[in-house]
Amino acid sequence: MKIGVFVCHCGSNIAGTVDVVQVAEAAKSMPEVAFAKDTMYACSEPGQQGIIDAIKEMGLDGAVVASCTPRMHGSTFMRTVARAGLNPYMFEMANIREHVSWIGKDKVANTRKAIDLVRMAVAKLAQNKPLYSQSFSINKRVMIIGGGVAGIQAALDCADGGLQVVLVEKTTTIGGKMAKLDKTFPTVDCSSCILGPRMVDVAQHPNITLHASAEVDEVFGYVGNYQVEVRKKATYVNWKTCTGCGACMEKCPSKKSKDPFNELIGTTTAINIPFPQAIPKRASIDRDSCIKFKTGKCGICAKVCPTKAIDYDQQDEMITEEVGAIIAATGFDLMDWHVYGQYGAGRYPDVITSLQYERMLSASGPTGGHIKRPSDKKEPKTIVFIQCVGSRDKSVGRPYCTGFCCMYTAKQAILTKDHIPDSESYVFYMDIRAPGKMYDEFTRRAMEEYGAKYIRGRVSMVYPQDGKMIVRGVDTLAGAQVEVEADLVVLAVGAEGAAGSAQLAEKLRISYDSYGFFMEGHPKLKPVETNTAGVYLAGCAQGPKDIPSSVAQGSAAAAKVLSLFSKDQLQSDPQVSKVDLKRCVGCMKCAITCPFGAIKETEVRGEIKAQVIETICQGCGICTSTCRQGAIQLQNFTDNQILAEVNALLSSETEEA
Amino acid sequence: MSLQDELKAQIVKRLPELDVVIGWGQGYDSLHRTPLFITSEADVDKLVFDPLCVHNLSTYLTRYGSAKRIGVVVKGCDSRSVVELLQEKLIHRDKVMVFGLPCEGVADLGKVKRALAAKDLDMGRVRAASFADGDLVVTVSGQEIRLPMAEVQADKCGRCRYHNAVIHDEFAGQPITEAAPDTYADVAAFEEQTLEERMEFWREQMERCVRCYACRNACPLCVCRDYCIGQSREPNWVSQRDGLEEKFFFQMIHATHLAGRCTECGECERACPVDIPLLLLKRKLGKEILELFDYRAGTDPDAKPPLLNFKVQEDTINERGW
Amino acid sequence: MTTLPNPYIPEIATIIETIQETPAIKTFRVTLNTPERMKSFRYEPGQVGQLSVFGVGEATFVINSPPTRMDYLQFSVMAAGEVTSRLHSLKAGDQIGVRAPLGNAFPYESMKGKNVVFVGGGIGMAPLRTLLLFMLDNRKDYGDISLLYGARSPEDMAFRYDLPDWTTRKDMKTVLTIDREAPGWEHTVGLIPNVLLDMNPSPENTVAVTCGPPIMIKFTLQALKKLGFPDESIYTTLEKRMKCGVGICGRCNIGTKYVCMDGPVFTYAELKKLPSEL
Amino acid sequence: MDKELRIVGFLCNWCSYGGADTAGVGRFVQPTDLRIIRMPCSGRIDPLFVLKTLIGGADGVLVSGCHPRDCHYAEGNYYARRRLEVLKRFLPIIGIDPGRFEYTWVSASEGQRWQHVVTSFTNQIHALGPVQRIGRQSLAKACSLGTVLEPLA
Amino acid sequence: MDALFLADDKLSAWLGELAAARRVLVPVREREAVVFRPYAAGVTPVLDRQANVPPKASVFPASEALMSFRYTKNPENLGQVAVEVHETIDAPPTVVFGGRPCDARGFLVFDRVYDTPKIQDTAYKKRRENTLFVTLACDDPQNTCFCNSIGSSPYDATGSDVLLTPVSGGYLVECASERGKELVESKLLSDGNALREEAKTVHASALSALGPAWNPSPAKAKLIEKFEDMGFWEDVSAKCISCGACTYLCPTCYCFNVTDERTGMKGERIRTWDTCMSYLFTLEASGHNPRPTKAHRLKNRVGHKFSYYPEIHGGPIACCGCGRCISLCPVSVDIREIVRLSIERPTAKPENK
Repeated sequence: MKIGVFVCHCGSNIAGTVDVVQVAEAAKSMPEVAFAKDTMYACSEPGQQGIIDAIKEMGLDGAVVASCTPRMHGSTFMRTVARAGLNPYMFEMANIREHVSWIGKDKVANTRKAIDLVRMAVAKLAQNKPLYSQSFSINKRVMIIGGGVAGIQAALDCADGGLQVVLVEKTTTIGGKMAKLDKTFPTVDCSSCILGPRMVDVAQHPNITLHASAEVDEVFGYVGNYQVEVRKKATYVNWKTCTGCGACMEKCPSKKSKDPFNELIGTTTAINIPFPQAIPKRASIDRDSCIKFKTGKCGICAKVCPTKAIDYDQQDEMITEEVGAIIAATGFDLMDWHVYGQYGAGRYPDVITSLQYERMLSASGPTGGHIKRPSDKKEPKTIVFIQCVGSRDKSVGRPYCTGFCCMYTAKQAILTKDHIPDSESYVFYMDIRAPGKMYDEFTRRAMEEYGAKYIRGRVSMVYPQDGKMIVRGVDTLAGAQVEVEADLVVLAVGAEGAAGSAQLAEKLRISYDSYGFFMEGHPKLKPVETNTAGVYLAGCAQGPKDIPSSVAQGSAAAAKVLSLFSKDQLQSDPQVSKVDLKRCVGCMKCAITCPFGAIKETEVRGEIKAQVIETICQGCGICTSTCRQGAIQLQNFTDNQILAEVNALLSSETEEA
Repeated sequence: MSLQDELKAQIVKRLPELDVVIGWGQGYDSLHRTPLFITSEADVDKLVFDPLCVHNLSTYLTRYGSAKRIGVVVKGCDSRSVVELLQEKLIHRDKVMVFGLPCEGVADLGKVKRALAAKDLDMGRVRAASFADGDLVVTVSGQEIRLPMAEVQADKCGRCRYHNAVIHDEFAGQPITEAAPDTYADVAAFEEQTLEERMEFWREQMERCVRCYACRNACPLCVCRDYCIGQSREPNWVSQRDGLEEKFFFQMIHATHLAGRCTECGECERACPVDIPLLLLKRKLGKEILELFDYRAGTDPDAKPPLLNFKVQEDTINERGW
Repeated sequence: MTTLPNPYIPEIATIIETIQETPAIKTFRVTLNTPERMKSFRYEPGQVGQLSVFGVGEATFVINSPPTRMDYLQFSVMAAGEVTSRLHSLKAGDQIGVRAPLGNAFPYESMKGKNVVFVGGGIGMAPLRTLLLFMLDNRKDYGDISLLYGARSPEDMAFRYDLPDWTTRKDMKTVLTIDREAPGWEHTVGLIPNVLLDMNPSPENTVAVTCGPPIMIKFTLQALKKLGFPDESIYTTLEKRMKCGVGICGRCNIGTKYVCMDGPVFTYAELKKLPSEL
Repeated sequence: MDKELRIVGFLCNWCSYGGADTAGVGRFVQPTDLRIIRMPCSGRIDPLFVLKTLIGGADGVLVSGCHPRDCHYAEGNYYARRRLEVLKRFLPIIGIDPGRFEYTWVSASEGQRWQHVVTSFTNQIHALGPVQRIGRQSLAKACSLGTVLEPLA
Repeated sequence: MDALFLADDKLSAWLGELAAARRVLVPVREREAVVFRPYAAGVTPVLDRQANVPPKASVFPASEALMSFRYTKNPENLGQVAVEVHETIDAPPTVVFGGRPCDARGFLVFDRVYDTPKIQDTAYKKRRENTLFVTLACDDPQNTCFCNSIGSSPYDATGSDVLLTPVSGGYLVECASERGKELVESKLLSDGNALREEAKTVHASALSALGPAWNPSPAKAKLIEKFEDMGFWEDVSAKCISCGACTYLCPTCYCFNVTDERTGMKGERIRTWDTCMSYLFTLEASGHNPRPTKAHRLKNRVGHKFSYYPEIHGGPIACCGCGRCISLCPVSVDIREIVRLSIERPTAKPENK
């Protein structure tokens, strides 16, 4: 093998503290090195041309560039080497800038270190093999999991971009949390007025297939070629024939059913359509409250249904959707605020969550848009809002800021004044976080125009007394204890990843944090990507965010999918693991540790062997270090390549001696 | 009915379902037993079980094609290897029939050799051996020597928690109820030496290694065997030279590859023709794995082994932040 | 007491030319670095040599250029293991080690005056090439010469530079075959044993020399038997993993026969007597 | 500092290698003993690499990966953590000071932390001095040739 | 030639004399193993039992450089690399002291292969020439010993240069070769002719302790006959665990492996002991293996020793009867039994070849 070594001065960045000429000279005596030279700027056009010329003239088989970090210019030089006609993987880099010249002033020691790093790179390169990508075709359908505003946005953008979209929604209607909101900050426009048409667009879009009341059961495959098993949960209503007329709801004798859409502050019928604008507008039966299911008698809905859509024997149905990419937009849930025993932990009916309050404010809500406190249905006059319930509170394991509570609390204070002009609102807050367009102005308006009394401090306890809720807290600005006699207490409860998000993350083979939020590919540069190719994130599933941000992410994820699908074929990264079938004993421990499900069992002449699905393999090499026979080797980081580096380093000492 | 007869009856009963039953038979002299491969009822008569049945026969289980139905006779310690192999799916439960035994302890022929050498006698010349009243009685060079079992018992038996086969389809004899605690006192005693002394110890031990790989091949869990990275060029972890570094590094391969899997049956050490105390390396790993993960290999076929598993927050690993 | 040279020390040779015969086969033409040794180097067709890539190891290959053409020694290498793949990366000017000649040879003396049928498949053509070229260079010593050379596809056919001569010479008959039809292929299509039966060579005063992949050998031997060739008149060469090449290290024996010393050339009659451990 | 010692670092590409880069970009001066080998993930690090390196004569080995939960490959560092912890505890039995091997987590943003890690580890190795090698015959060995080695107590 | 006498108390002095000019390898005890180590003052040789590891390495080291090589670049054109090789032979003058007759006779098996009119293994030959054997006759053989059955005896001096026989108060010292003479030229040795009779008694009692000899020579034909009888080989190899203890500890097993080791621009070609019991021994690069199972491999080991070797070399069996392959086998595979069975058991004819 003939290796060329190119030692970069990087102006004085390297040459200032490393004797690059000596490094190049030392490289000349290294095994396999047929050419070695220092160069002013290896990455510059003349620098790269010099590498190309040397490869061609000297008939080199590979190149080592000793310069900056491969994280900076690794791919640059791989392209250079490829331009010279070599396989791009016949290249190694010695990082003598970030790891040498910039961190030490002793030129002698630096030079010695640079020589070692070059020796190691040369030894590794001598073990390199050309690697080739595989092309594979992609299925240009996208699945979006979660029909909240982020998922809706992503679905519409993808569908408008010409993609076939499969939208999977856990509940019986899309709309998500936004559908429950009355108004939205900072414009105080009607939530359903802006969301409703988008929901209708989803229903009507020819490119969108909507599976409501459905959940992802299993995910197989890899980028471009996923197979997703979707469980369509039984609704006991045949949605093909149901017209959403509502006749069943009118006649249903079980009127005290839990109403999750209304956050349990109202009740609904056992057979119901969650809200009038629901998409799809189809009825479903809540088994737990349905008399037919509980006693076997009733069946009124079946009798009244004009289209005979009721089917008490309906079973869950499994369907398989084949898609090329997945956007997870599963949103959030409120954290379980009952850990706050000092706020009543659910014992007092007049301590409610902000989302419950939101339903109360809504004209389509259970109170018809009238604020009535749950205990006695009276209109409250003094309302206390407590912020940061489950946000920025290490004591309950919620150190992060949910971020949008300050804004909706201000909105609710404003709306309260609109609804009940003679009311007084108190807001206990820690800090006002309003860093958005028109946001801070909005909170100011709540205080200044609407007279909401903001008290900076935490509430220590809430307890009932004489029909009032006593809210005891501290005003840290005044440095005094405060007590407010409230008629209603509204808790701004923090968000966490939606229930089941951890299980979904595992199915998607993406990581998630302990709050159930999915991990993005990079906190700054890959905010909607994940480390699993072909899986993207949008909305609160990735972390708490407000509506505009969720919508932006929905669009961003859609753009990522559209760009992924702009090609007909994908190229796989060839730095994947490869099985030496002769050495493999089929113990499949590699598959146990593979975080991506990229290794499957296969039978070769009657023996079990491991097989790497190259398009799924991400190149981490956990399998390689798990395999005791050394049968599965991560290409470009094989045992022999790493051992070559180790040996080159350790033997350099003995050679010098 | 004696335990041995009960076992024989069980094998006779089950033999028609099986291709072979692996037990112990008489070896080349009165002190040695040897693996016995029973394929017919006539073979069953050759079966022996006594404290000289030292071999862990489960090492043969992975050497048959998956189509064969194998019976294997196991002591408590041996049975843990079977469990481990099942757990790792290297054998299939429906292809293996386990004849479990209770075991009060086996003899360590190294100790017998030493005890006889102390009397200027050579174990290689023993003409007769039997057990009586807890003694191993041997006739050698015309003398009859009584060796109390307590003195010549294998070390592993003195700290045995699993006298009875932990997995079995048939069990002969009465289960033994007591179980000894294992405090890893041997490891602790060794580690009272300085680091220099410890390395010097291994230097002296490894000097006589001949790289015969008996340790590896006797090991029921060393399933790579023909494709051991100790002998390959791709990957090329270690050269074929007989230097101390090479020989010792092979033991590092052996030990680390058994981490979290080794049941400390001691076959590596017993098989070594030059008496290198290899079990010590595995005991050290076993001790640390027990402390870290409260895990004993080969006790639960459904357990997920600690090194193929993790917790997001480890209870026992003190994150090294510095 | 005589002292013989150290049998393990290779002579250093320089690659003067490489030829990529097929995607998997590369040919090396080498000369020994000591000119006098190159001059005095003697071997017989069928003998093998061990090539060394120092630091990687040694592997055995037949010398497939004939002793009548001593400009260089030619070896053709099929990439399979560590040494062969490393050899493939070598270029003209690189130096390697050569231990040769080793093993026995084709009995070219006793073949004199006879007709010779060569049946080669794939890389198995290499040992045949030596004997064929040797015979062509001593053409008058031998009777009719015919060659059947087959490969899976046109791309897998080695020694393509020889083919124009072999297919046009008047003093030999050459049939080239590939397993399946391929565009642009103007020669025969069919499996070697079948084509051989079609060629129908007479066993009369004829020896057959065959080499190739095991499955081809098996059916070619059957075909030759069908054609009436006696076991003693069929020659083939065996391949085994070798290390020392001089009958010591103990891995290439089949019972009492050491392929490195007693082979690689065997008659079918000898082969039949060997225990089945190929 | 006295004569350089042989210290080898195995760093995951995504976090710690980047962290070392960040330290370089920030010009955070570090001792020069360390030689870094880039790995895709700490989960790629077979404990045998560490043993090979130490037995082969390195005076110290440092492994660094992404912080738990931050692994680029989701789980690599979790496996690494268990394997490397077991390895660290194993070292004393073969006569190698466990302080010669450390594993830690440094993210790509933690340049300063990387500087601290390298400096502390280098100091730690210098305090321990050159590693003893099994392959090197000790003087004691030559003198004691033939003495009977007593079995383990 | 006269017999000499070495008193027990003069043993170490004599070893000291011998060690002055040569490397003297003596059996010493390490834990429960006896191995050969260079003699130095204060070392107590273990002479009352057979060593676990025979002194094979004295002439045939477990690993040695067959040669060294070095690459050099043309400074004018770094891509032009020349290589040179150098013979490397390490053959220090050596005395193997206290081995048994079987240990010394092992090399006779080597000689017929390593030093022939056609091929000479240079390093082996050199070391063979430089190594002398002061052998100790066995007075009480072990259960696994069978030298009497392969045409030898506990006091066979063939292959040895000096034979010691334990007698009361010391050893009878007899020169067994021309080369042995220089070793017995010591003032520490006195006239021992009077003890010849006692030595003969020792020899006779040792021989009788071995029990009746059996004749392995029919195995030569029988093993060939059983080549295709894989049922037989599967049966006798069932307990084999395919390790190399039998072959590595065998004084007559001479197979080896050759591998290259390179560091930087130089390296060595290493010859190491190899074992035909390993799957890797005959594994070809293509993945094909002519001896794929342990049955095939055990067949080769037994066949080589008791059939092929005697066939090629005109009679002698490649076994010295030391019994180490039995006593040190982790599972007590007994080669005596296999050879006997090969003779006694009828050969199953394969249905079709």
